[in-house]
Amino acid sequence: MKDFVGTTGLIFNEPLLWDKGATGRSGFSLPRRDVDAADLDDDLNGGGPDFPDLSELDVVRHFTRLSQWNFGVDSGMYPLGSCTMKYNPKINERQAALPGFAGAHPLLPAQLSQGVLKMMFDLERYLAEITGMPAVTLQPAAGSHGELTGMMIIHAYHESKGKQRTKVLIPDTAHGTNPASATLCGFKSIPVKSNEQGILSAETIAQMMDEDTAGIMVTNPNTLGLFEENINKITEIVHSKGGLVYGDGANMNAIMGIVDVKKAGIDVLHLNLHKTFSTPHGGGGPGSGPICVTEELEHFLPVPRVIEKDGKYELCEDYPESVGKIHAFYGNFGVLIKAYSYIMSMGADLKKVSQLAVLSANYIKESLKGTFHLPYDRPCMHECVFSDKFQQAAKVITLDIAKRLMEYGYHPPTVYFPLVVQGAIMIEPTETESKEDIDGFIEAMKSIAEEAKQNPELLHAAPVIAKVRRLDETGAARNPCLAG
Amino acid sequence: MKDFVGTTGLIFNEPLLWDKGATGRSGFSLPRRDVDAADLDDDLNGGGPDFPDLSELDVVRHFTRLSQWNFGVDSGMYPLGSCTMKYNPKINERQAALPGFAGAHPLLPAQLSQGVLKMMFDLERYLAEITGMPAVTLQPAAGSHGELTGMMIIHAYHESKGKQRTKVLIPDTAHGTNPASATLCGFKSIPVKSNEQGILSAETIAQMMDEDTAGIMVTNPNTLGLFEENINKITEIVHSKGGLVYGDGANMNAIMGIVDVKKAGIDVLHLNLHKTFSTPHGGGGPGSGPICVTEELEHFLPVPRVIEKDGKYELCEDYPESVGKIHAFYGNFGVLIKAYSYIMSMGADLKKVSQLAVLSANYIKESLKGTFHLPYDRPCMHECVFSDKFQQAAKVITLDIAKRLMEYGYHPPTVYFPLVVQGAIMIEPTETESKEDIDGFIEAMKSIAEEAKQNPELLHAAPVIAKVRRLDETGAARNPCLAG
Amino acid sequence: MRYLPHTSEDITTMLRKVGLNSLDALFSTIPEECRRTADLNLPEPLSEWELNAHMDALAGSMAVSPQYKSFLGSGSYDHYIPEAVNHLLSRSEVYTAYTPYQPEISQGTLQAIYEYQTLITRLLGMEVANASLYDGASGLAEALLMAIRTTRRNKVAISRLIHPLYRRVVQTYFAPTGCEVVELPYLPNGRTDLAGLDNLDDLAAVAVQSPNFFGCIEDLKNIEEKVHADGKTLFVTCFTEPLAYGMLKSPGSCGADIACGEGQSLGIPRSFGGPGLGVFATKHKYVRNMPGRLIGQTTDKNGKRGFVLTLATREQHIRREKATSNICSNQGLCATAATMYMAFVGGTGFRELAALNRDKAHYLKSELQKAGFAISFDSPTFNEFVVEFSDGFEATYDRLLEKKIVAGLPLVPYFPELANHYVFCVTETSSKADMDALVKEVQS
Amino acid sequence: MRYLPHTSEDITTMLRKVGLNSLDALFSTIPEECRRTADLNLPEPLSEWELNAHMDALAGSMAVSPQYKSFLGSGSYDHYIPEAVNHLLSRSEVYTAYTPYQPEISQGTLQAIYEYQTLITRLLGMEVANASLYDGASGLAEALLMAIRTTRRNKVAISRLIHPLYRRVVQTYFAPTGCEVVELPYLPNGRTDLAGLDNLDDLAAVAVQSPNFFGCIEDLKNIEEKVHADGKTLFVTCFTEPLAYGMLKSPGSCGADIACGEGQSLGIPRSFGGPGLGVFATKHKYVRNMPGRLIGQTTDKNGKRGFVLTLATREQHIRREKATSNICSNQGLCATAATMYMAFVGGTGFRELAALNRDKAHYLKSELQKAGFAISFDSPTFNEFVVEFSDGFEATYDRLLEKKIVAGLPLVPYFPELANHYVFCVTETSSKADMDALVKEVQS
Ligand SMILES: Cc1ncc(COP(=O)(O)O)c(C=O)c1O
Ligand SMILES: Cc1ncc(COP(=O)(O)O)c(C=O)c1O
Repeated sequence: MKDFVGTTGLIFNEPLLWDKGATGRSGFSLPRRDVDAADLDDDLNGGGPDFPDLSELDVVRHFTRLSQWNFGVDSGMYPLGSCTMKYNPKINERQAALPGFAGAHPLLPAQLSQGVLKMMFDLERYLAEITGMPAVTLQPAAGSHGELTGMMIIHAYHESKGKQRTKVLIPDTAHGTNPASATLCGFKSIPVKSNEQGILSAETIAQMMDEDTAGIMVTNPNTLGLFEENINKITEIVHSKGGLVYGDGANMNAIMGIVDVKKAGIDVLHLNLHKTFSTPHGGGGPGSGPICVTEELEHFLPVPRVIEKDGKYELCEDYPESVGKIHAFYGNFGVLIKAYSYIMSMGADLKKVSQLAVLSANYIKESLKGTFHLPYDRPCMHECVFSDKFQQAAKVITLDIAKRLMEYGYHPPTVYFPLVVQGAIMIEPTETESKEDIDGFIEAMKSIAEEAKQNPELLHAAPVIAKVRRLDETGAARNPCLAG
Repeated sequence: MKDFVGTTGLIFNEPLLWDKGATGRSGFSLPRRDVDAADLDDDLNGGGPDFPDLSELDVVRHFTRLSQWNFGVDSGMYPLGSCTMKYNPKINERQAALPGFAGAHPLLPAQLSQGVLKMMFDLERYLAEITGMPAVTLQPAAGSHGELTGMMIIHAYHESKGKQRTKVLIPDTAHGTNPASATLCGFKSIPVKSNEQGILSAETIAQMMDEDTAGIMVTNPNTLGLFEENINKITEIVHSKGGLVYGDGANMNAIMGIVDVKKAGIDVLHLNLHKTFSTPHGGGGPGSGPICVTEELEHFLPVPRVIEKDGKYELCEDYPESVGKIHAFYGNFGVLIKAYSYIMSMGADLKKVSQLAVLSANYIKESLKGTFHLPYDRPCMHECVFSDKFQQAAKVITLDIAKRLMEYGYHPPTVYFPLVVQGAIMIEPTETESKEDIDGFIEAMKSIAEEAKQNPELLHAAPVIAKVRRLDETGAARNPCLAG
Repeated sequence: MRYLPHTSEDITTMLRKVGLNSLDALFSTIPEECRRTADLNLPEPLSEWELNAHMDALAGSMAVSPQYKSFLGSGSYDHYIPEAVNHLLSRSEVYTAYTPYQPEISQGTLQAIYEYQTLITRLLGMEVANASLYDGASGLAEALLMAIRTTRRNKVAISRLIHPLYRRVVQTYFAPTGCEVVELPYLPNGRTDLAGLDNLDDLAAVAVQSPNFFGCIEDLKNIEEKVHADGKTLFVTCFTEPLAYGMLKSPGSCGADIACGEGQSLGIPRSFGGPGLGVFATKHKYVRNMPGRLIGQTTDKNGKRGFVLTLATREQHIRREKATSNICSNQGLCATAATMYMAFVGGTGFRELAALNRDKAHYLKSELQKAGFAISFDSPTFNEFVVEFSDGFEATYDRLLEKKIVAGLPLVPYFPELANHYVFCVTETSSKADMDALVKEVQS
Repeated sequence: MRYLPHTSEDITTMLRKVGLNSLDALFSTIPEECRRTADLNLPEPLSEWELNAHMDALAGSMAVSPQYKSFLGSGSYDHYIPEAVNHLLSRSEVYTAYTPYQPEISQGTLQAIYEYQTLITRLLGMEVANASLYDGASGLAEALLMAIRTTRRNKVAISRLIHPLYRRVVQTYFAPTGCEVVELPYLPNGRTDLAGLDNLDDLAAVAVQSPNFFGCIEDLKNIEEKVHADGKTLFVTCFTEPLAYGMLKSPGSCGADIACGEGQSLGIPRSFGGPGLGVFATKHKYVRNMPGRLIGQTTDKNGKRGFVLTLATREQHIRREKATSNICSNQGLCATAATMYMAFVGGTGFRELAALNRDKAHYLKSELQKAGFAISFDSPTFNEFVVEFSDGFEATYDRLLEKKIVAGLPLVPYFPELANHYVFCVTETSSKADMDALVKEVQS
């Protein structure tokens, strides 16, 4: 293996927190006590938690070492399909940390919260402009939360029409959270097969859509990275049967400034600000999943809503048909600041973002298609999906390829998803990766394909240079050890 | 090797900056242009430097990866003798970054700089209290800069007495920078041997001190980690011959709240704020080396000096006998903020700091003395010095021990210094290391001593798990490649 | 633009490889009818420096401490956060990573969250905790839905003294399910009135909050007996102020089946209500019905300890139509922050900090009482309590706002029957001087 | 205390190992006569939160932008610093490490400083640069001492248009050496008057600053010829504003033997004058006489590229009595910051930024001229220039301070002959609006 990005170096073992420390040690600066102690009835007193006592350095070293076991966007290319792992601008972290934002109490009187209300108001307007959808709520705390909220709105819509419906159509190319969100609203999700081109054909929908079906949840671009070309026909059909169309817009990074979601006939759309709008993923959140809806559905949006009255902003609860609240306060405000800062920094260049994200994905698709099996050889959007078909002969599977890629210094793509492609390898480079880094990744993938033929053990053994080798996930699930 | 702290994990290769990037790319947000271009005569125009063009992510990744090749105090125990690698409190970084400090221009009128002037004024008072010396300057930018300033003052003192002197006594247990600083002031440094106890005997000084000797530079505690017990006799002798005593106080971490430097007869003392007072070393600075002097020498201190006049602070130049300025402005102010914050956080507990630093060093000395040769088996101060004598039989030298220690996850001690001990291993744990971490280090040292017997190749080969193996330093010096 | 590395040469070469001659050509598969016609109508891009000025202005308009002395709590608490927490969170390996799908290169996140789960079980006296939910409110809703799944019953009873905004979120989550939510009234002493329970059977769960919205500490042990009388009903306790468990008996020790709530107090800034931390813990036997993600300990090929996402079978990836939870991204970084916070504060510190909160709140409570104001409810409290003022206090309240003092939260919007009642919160950040100033002001 | 991990048990066990029964006993070797009698008389330790409040108050009292519009430069410049620089510097592996004595685990620092040395040589057109000195002033002093070492002569001539504070530092460094410093006057056009050189022989060095203290760009090429007429004298150029070399001919291209100065402009905050960055570069042939540390490229056992501290023979460790430099700690982190800054800005950006500085300064210069004020010196300038006002301008100056405008630096303390002369500096941080406001104010 010639000199690729991945290599090894000195890192550190570190015990679990409670295997460190000594009672009486402290890592916290306890504020000076300026009042007397008030006693508490014994029958209420529990004596406090069994936490370890550590010094400040103990804790700093603990988490510094842990961090070195992680791979982040700043460590290297992170082409995790469907996750849009683009660069997280440092300056946006600064904005979110401003005392005026970080210290703001959510129940302050509106006249003392104008800055944050204006920011939210404007962000809603910008997201409306970007999607083409007129009304927006920022309350959902993540994409799936947006899906849930969206499905609640669809549920409320049918309720308001006097007749609830029981089913929702969900394509096999939709994201995994979609059915779960539908289920939470009491809908039965009906799987829909995509056609041989990897997209939905209007005919299928025409056959399946009926008066008892609340609507359809379409991920577009879908999880194969393909644009649903028949989207307008499909939405017409669904509407003609009195249904509504839910759009999963987590892949918006492919189509900003290009597609008008409203014109495509979508009724409810969620966005993942922690993907398209560059806010960090934090190792699993917090995210933010605003939803955008048509005029017809606006009055169902969660409350409170930010409104403007002659230059002053307020939170308005007065929407009797609203589905209600889905977050104690207003969603992940801190994440909104970062997305807002990103939009303010990019402006209309967001179109450029999508163009370059799609260019990079197609460049990878074309560069690797001979080497890896490309189930759907069509122009892709933000990502492209390969499979391990060519490698199976050598008993090399997607998992092996993913693990070996780590040793080359790249984060693996999303694997085994979407389910329609077996052994799927889903690659999303994003627009923030330079051509050199993308070329390095392509070279690595080719070299791995070569190794799969020459020297499959290398792949089966991988990774050998990470902090740990492959882990026993079955064992973990069979007898779960969830706390120490 | 049982499960020690050191292990290996995935890190990344990274080219040199100029081997990355592509012309026209940008990682900087150029401010909006709101004025016309003014042209420049061609004969002045040089066309600008040949720097690479990189995106923000390119640069962020570059330095993130480089950082992972480093060992810092937050990575693990860093017992580098004479360097006092204690924990650098995070909160002090916050203080130095406050816009009011970071943005302050040094030539602002005093009435607009009261905050920083007050801070400097108080810091001088606190350092005076801690050392026992009445007058302080904060201007020297590092310890050696303090030495230089101190020797300038001693030079100026003799000048003022009408007869310059040519020599300075420098013990073999003084720090390496001491003679160099003396040389810069035109003094010839005369080496003084320490006695079999590792300290200076008054007799030796009595013999060597004469009317042509400007004084002596004593590092106390000295570089063997021993307190110069005869210091008072020595200073008397030097004074009796009209000489002055320079004290290298970089090892102050051993004696805060315990020794009154003035009472020991020291005339000029420098402190290393980036050691004793917890400011970070930054991979080689910036530091800060204030000097503290007696009343007799106060009027020689560098200008400007911070003075107080009925509650207002100003910078005063009016000291005709001052040696002058040794820094364009007032020294490394940003470092002063952190040292000040540390003192404000510790108060009189600084004595505790010294007690625990000394306790830890003695604990290590007692724990390892059977295992490694201890040239001076006496109570030590902040550090203890061993040698590789016991290991030489197995052809294992100090360097091998140091390199092997890396693989155990510890930064090596200072090696081959002081020169009085050949193959010196100089260990300074500092007070911020917990007993568990110190015990881990002791265990590692013992295990290495065992390996030296059983399996010396391990040590000769070390380190094998760092980013690079041992480097060719001779080649580097023979034909220097200092720029790419 | 500094976030877009592609030079025009790069673009040309890449387009050539793709066999196209323009960026627009990349979108050939997108039908005309759903394309935008106009360019994006967004503000001119700001430079980094213009953005800073713009955001400074927005943030500068907010009312925050130290300029403002605020006695607001009610679900969002002002606690000191060690600078070291921010320092550690700012390490990009921590905050720029995704959900740890690839465990070999995500052990940092995984061990941290495993430590989070563990410390939470210790704090709440429960057996297992998940990796976090969105916030305290959705966490409570999920808890009640989980009770419905486990018990196969379709009615729950919740105390009116649960944070009113949480109750509204529960309503929203329940609306489409057809399940019923009954509310339990409160007693004059500021605790939940359980009398109603007797004529409510087949309950999937009974939920109370402690300390409750009035700041009063519920008698969990006693409630537990009533709830568990019927062997099936689950006892759900929730909280908005986890610091209380630095001194109070834990939900687990009081027999809670599910303990959930908001973890913002654990080292997370208020930032206008989010991101917070949905804390969620239960008993082993319910783990496969629990929503949200879980980290489990396991070993690698060489027998070395390691951690992985586990029990994903409950999730969306496999058997997607059967998923019991739709949670994908959660509040990972907030959970990590909470872990760091609990580690810095430590067991000893956590007890002392809790005591300090209670003692300071108690001081203000008694000072206000001495000053002649009525403490509405006499049950024991932690760091919040309710005061009743005389009519027309609104004017005083507004005058205090002018003086940059926020005199608690008016209860009337949430409890119409409680005109002139205000919830006060005192944490370690309020000094005696601040409190004395408040007492003086409310009297003048 | 959170920085002191020792519990009382720890202390007891460790003392036992040492064979002592008290902490005081550890200091038995310290004689009575030099011991402190009283405890340290220092303020009560502040908690983290008290410290923050205390420092906020001190920092809050300072006059900084954006509240203040300052046109002060003169050795300390207001340039935008990308947030990403702060982010990267805050990584503890970078800022908590010591001087890289152990190269195998210090390659990050070593490569960064090697990159610094390289970018500096490219910026200044020199062959080699060191790893940094304390600041521009001590750097100049070291340059002149180096010239004295190399030429074995003992007299240097320096321009009066070198920053006056730098000249004073040179005086201080020279005082004990017995070597002589001659100052060269300036011409009416704001450049150095070299006439004096003719009757000065055996000079070790001639030093000028460009752009000089008046902001004027010296004609280095022309000076170089005069200086090098005598084959031995070294030509030393210094600077306070390295950004100028984003457009100006580099010292190297003008034949400088040593180029040195202050690097603060390269991504380092002003911080009341320090820490800054002593930039120092020279020719290969002088490298062994160069003060300060050097990083060199080499290879490891396996032939892999790596970096080490090199040419330490010039230093204190070996042959300590012969050391040519006493520099140990330098300004490493500032050099690293400068490397990051130069990398972010890039070649293209650096040129554009330099142009923007010059253009803005030129705008203010001509606006003031239009407004009828005299531009004292007519040589070309970069981002600083001198304006002469009429008598009594002090009053206006103070009035402007009231309005939070700092109208440049009065020259008279440094050049008594230049009453009513002020140096103005304009960087990319001053907007046209700020400048127009200034022009309006100085007239009213
Ligand atoms: C297409 C798609 N939809 C929805 C989601 C769910 O978003 P979140 O993880 O924020 O709940 C994701 C993220 O995995 C996604 O990729
Ligand atoms: C005893 C002693 N004196 C002086 C110095 C020089 O200090 P600096 O590196 O700050 O110049 C050091 C640091 O190495 C030292 O240990």
